Amino acid sequence: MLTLAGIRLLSVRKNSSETASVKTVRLGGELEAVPGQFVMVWVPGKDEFPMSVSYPGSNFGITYQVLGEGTRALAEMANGKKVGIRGPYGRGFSIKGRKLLMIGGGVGMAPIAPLVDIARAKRLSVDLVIGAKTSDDLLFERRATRAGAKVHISTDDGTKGFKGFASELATELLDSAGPDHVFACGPEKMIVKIVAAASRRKIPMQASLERHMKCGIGICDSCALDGVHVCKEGPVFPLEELRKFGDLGVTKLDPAGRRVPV
Amino acid sequence: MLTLAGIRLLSVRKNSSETASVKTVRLGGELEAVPGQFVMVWVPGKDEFPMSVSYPGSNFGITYQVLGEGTRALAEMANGKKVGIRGPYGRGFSIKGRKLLMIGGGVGMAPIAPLVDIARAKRLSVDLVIGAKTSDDLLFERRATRAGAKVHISTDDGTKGFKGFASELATELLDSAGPDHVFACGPEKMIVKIVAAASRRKIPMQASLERHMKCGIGICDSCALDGVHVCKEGPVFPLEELRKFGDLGVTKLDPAGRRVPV
Amino acid sequence: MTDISVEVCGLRLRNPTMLASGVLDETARSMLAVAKSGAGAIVTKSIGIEPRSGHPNPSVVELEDGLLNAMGLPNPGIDLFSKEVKEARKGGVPIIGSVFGGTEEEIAELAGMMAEAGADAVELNLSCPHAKGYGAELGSSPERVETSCRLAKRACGVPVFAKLTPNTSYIAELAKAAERGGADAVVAINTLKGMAIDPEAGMPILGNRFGGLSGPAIKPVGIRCVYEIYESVEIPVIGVGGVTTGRDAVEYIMAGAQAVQLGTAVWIRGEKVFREVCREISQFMKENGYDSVKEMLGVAHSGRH
Amino acid sequence: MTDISVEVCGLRLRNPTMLASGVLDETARSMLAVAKSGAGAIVTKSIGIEPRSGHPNPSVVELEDGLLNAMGLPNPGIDLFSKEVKEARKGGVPIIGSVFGGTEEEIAELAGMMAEAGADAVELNLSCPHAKGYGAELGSSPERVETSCRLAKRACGVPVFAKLTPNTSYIAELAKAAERGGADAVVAINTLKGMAIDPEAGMPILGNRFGGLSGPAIKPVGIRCVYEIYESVEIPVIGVGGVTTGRDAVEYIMAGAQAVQLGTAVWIRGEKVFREVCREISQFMKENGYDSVKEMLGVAHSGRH
Ligand SMILES: Cc1cc2nc3c(=O)[nH]c(=O)nc-3n(C[C@H](O)[C@H](O)[C@H](O)COP(=O)(O)OP(=O)(O)OC[C@H]3O[C@@H](n4cnc5c(N)ncnc54)[C@H](O)[C@@H]3O)c2cc1C
Ligand SMILES: Cc1cc2nc3c(=O)[nH]c(=O)nc-3n(C[C@H](O)[C@H](O)[C@H](O)COP(=O)(O)OP(=O)(O)OC[C@H]3O[C@@H](n4cnc5c(N)ncnc54)[C@H](O)[C@@H]3O)c2cc1C
Ligand SMILES: Cc1cc2nc3c(=O)[nH]c(=O)nc-3n(C[C@H](O)[C@H](O)[C@H](O)COP(=O)(O)O)c2cc1C
Ligand SMILES: Cc1cc2nc3c(=O)[nH]c(=O)nc-3n(C[C@H](O)[C@H](O)[C@H](O)COP(=O)(O)O)c2cc1C
Ligand code: FES
Ligand code: FES
Repeated sequence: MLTLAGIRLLSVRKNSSETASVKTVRLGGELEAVPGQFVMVWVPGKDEFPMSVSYPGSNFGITYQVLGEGTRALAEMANGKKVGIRGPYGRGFSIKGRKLLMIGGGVGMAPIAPLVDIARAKRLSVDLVIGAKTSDDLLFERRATRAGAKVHISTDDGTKGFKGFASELATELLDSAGPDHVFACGPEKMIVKIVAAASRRKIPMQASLERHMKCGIGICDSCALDGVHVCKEGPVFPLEELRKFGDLGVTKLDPAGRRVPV
Repeated sequence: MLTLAGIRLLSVRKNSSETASVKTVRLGGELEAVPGQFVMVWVPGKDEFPMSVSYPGSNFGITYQVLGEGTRALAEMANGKKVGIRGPYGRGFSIKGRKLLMIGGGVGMAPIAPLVDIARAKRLSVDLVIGAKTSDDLLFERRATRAGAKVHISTDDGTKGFKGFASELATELLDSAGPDHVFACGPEKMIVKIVAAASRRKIPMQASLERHMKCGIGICDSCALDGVHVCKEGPVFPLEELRKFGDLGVTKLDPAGRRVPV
Repeated sequence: MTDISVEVCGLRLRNPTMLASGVLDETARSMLAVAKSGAGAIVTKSIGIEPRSGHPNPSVVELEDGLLNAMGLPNPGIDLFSKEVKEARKGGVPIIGSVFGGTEEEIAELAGMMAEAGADAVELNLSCPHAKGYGAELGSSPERVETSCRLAKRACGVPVFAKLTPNTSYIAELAKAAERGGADAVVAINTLKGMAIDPEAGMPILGNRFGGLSGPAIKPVGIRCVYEIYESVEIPVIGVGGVTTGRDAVEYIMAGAQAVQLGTAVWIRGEKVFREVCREISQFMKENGYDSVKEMLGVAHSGRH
Repeated sequence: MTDISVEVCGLRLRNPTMLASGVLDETARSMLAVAKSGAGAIVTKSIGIEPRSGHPNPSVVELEDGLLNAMGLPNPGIDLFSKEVKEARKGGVPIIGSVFGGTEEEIAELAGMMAEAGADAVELNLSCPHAKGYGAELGSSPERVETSCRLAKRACGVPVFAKLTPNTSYIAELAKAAERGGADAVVAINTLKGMAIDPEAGMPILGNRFGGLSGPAIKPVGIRCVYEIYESVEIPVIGVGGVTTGRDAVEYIMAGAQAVQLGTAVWIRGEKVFREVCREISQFMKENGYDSVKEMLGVAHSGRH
């Protein structure tokens, strides 16, 4: 039957701040998703945009940086207001290995946090790098610590933990912690560096990528990366595929389909 | 997905004569149907009309009187030719009782024959009246005998068995054979008489009715009988319902929806 | 249960669901059965001057999400049908008599006769996509739609509804023409002109080759048409096309429909669909804080234009 | 495997399936991937003079049997896109450059530039139902369709296809206009204008409110259009609208289409749909004794008129 198979309107249960610019909204509804999978979030009358699922399952949630019109409108939604959700879409992280290194840069922690939860529930060893510009921006430190991950903090300005980029701290841990699988999400420049480091060491990895998404279902070509569609074949890709992308860290498409630098 | 959910083209396997004016066509295909249910038979480019299933299951078949353009075209179809089938539709006979009396008048034997088969497979006692104008027109006598029914023949002209209408022989058997359930298909006048006879004796019965059918799926109103749709709620009705029909044996609708005498 | 009664052109309906024209409405007894199963009003099969047997079978193709039909406007003619209208009225719900004709004058004459037979309103079928000479040709011309409505209004004293075709570039222009002609309401949409071919047979399935597509498949088109018409005319709109659930009905009402008609849904869910859709509408209203159907009317327009 | 190659307007296609315009065809790399997955030809996203971001999101609504989209013709503009066309040609299958514009002259100019960029043919999108000023207004006027084709033919030396809208009363008139204008083929159909409203939100879902309905839901309309056009013009017809299986493709071919395009099917079955549909076509041909696609062309017309 032709019904709105795609979209579900759910009520805001709790819309609370994680940091000065990042909020988490919990929605009254169940949505099973593999960490790394995303949903298209419709703020009725405003915009619709992709967001990783940061809390899968019942009372599921997303964690979002307040950036432009869409996320600002979402940030202002009081309890009971309705948000449209379609998804989950795409390929999420697939847990492999026994000694895991995970890296979440900025709001890139959104899909990494539930990944930590699941890996720890499976009693796997998790070294986690949480990266941010400054200590106030660190996301999900408590959640990950409680889950039993070895948390390593990195801030660009050194206000907490390692001073420098998360990719640098991650590279150190590739050697010192001896992980057998690496999982990363964050700024593309960070991912490019971790891909290089993991490649050199021949340690398998997976990373979640971002591209401008319109349809979210693999038909509009707006999220194309070297002929691959991040919304469908991704957003999580394994190292072999990450290494082949000529455009990774170099160019992406803007909403008109023009190539712009990443 | 919008596919032709309804229609299936099947090949003619065998299209052979039962009597001078009645043929059976077996179609290469499986169609499970309760005796009394019907299919809409499409002779491509010619017509589509309702026919009871006389052979349910694999290599299923229908038994038809060659009457007008549609059935004539069907009669001429050689092996390998394609016939469109949709269905089965409607409510068929539901076997009840242990000592059954069945009556098939003319091509009304089409749905009665498989009913005999099933009842006998269940080892129920079956008295069967096969009625026809003349002995050459008798249908499925051998099939029913083989199945183990007690076959009673009735011909209008007395060329075989009881001389007179099948309804008269049936009425006699209502008393002499002592059935606890009656099943009938045939000309409406015959059914009306059997309904009356069974009612007087308070013996439960079911009968299959005919009305002009266009859609076969309960939307076009062409088969309406007292606001009930023979294609959907019927064609088989139990005694309680048969007795209530004011139009039974009186009027029916022609293809334009005009009331005409039965 | 929440109050879901509505008033359309002075007709009081216990709920906003109507039986669409052409479905189980050729005989009074069938219409009485549908009234009993909960419809708020009944639109009759489209009736012409003369009896008509319709197109040769096959006249219906079942699709997974709709139907394709080419009944070809079978009907016993207005003289015989008048009796059915009279009897159908005993069901206690408004009977809306649908008529079709080849010319504006014929349509008007039929409208008059339908009103005389006792119809509470008349629906002009200006939109059958598959009966040659009827519907499509006349119904896609704004001038002829206007004239049909004007003459029909003159010929009868009951509300006149103009049922429009979606097989056009600008359905809103047809709606405006109907309004100019004095129609009391517009009904949108009739079926989309379509065809199905059976690959094995190598030919169109319908006896008439062409038919009309109905059911869930066409709902987005119907919603769009009602939405466009609502922004173009002042007279009420009645929505039809793929209404199968209470949510579908609400979608139409929010697009601007004062009531909805159900046709193919009777095939999909059976006659009980009227009662069920009404229950689903009430349920939706309760959950979303609406106290009357009117409160939902056209809400999808506000704040956007 | 049975030979399923076809020739359309001098273009040799290894099979009769093409990627429809607007689906995975904004970048050369994506088009190369689709060529690799088996499409017989590729139609590019519709390209305009200037870069365009398209309509605000949501731009797609998933329905159970189709999609409603209002992408709004996003594209990088012909200058930037020329490079993509050049690269896409390396896939070894014909690249058909789709263009849209607000005026006949603009369309012709774009056709010329598209041919210059290396497109093997040009498809004029005269039919986008939801981008204001583009498509619908121009595409539903036979005169403007004719002029667009005439000017485009003058501006380029490759075959010109006119893609027509089904949102009209008489698509065959548009096809005849295209033929008069010198188009080498017509493509039918683009999406049906539609809308979806979310009842809880009480508003249209698409950022642009209106969108285009595609997928299985519209197949009967597409088949009917191709069938009507085939009886009205001599030039080839290319069928599009809901083709999802080999049987769907055969249905279109029997209605009169020399080739078919697939859009929404890529969503339903993934990019592998091209290879699968081709296999299904071969299978059908084998079972039903057809040796070439041409033998099936238009068979649904014979013996009927
Ligand atoms: C798979 C995926 C998962 C994501 N997960 C998260 C997450 O968990 N948390 C989070 O904060 N952000 C996430 N993002 C990024 C998020 O989609 C954008 O930050 C958001 O769309 C900004 O919208 P806006 O309307 O507030 O800003 P705008 O003012 O519209 O845009 C601000 C910037 O956000 C980006 N952006 C805008 N729209 C889109 C879009 N449709 N697709 C991709 N990027 C866009 C662009 O870079 C743009 O310059 C994810 C993106 C992708 C592709
Ligand atoms: C539920 C049902 C089951 C039937 N089962 C059988 C069966 O098993 N064997 C059999 O021989 N006949 C059966 N019939 C009757 C059969 O449908 C008609 O005999 C057949 O349609 C005649 O078609 P025609 O084109 O040859 O004749 P036509 O020349 O078209 O008509 C001859 C007569 O057949 C009847 N008829 C024609 N079309 C229809 C129609 N669409 N629906 C109902 N009656 C029609 C009319 O009384 C008509 O006057 C059944 C009818 C119904 C309603
Ligand atoms: C079998 C059938 C017969 C129809 N006959 C008529 C008719 O006689 N007059 C008319 O105006 N519409 C007729 N229609 C169209 C319906 O009234 C309705 O406009 C259309 O089917 C869309 O609604 P739906 O999707 O709820 O069926 C018919 C539709 C069907 C399916
Ligand atoms: C997401 C999307 C984008 C489209 N963009 C275009 C376009 O740019 N130009 C065009 O001519 N048609 C466009 N179309 C229409 C398709 O090319 C095609 O005509 C229509 O979708 C019907 O085919 P389908 O049912 O196979 O999808 C688009 C369709 C979809 C679903
Ligand atoms: S967002 Fe449309 S293809 Fe990925
Ligand atoms: S045949 Fe159409 S309702 Fe029974």
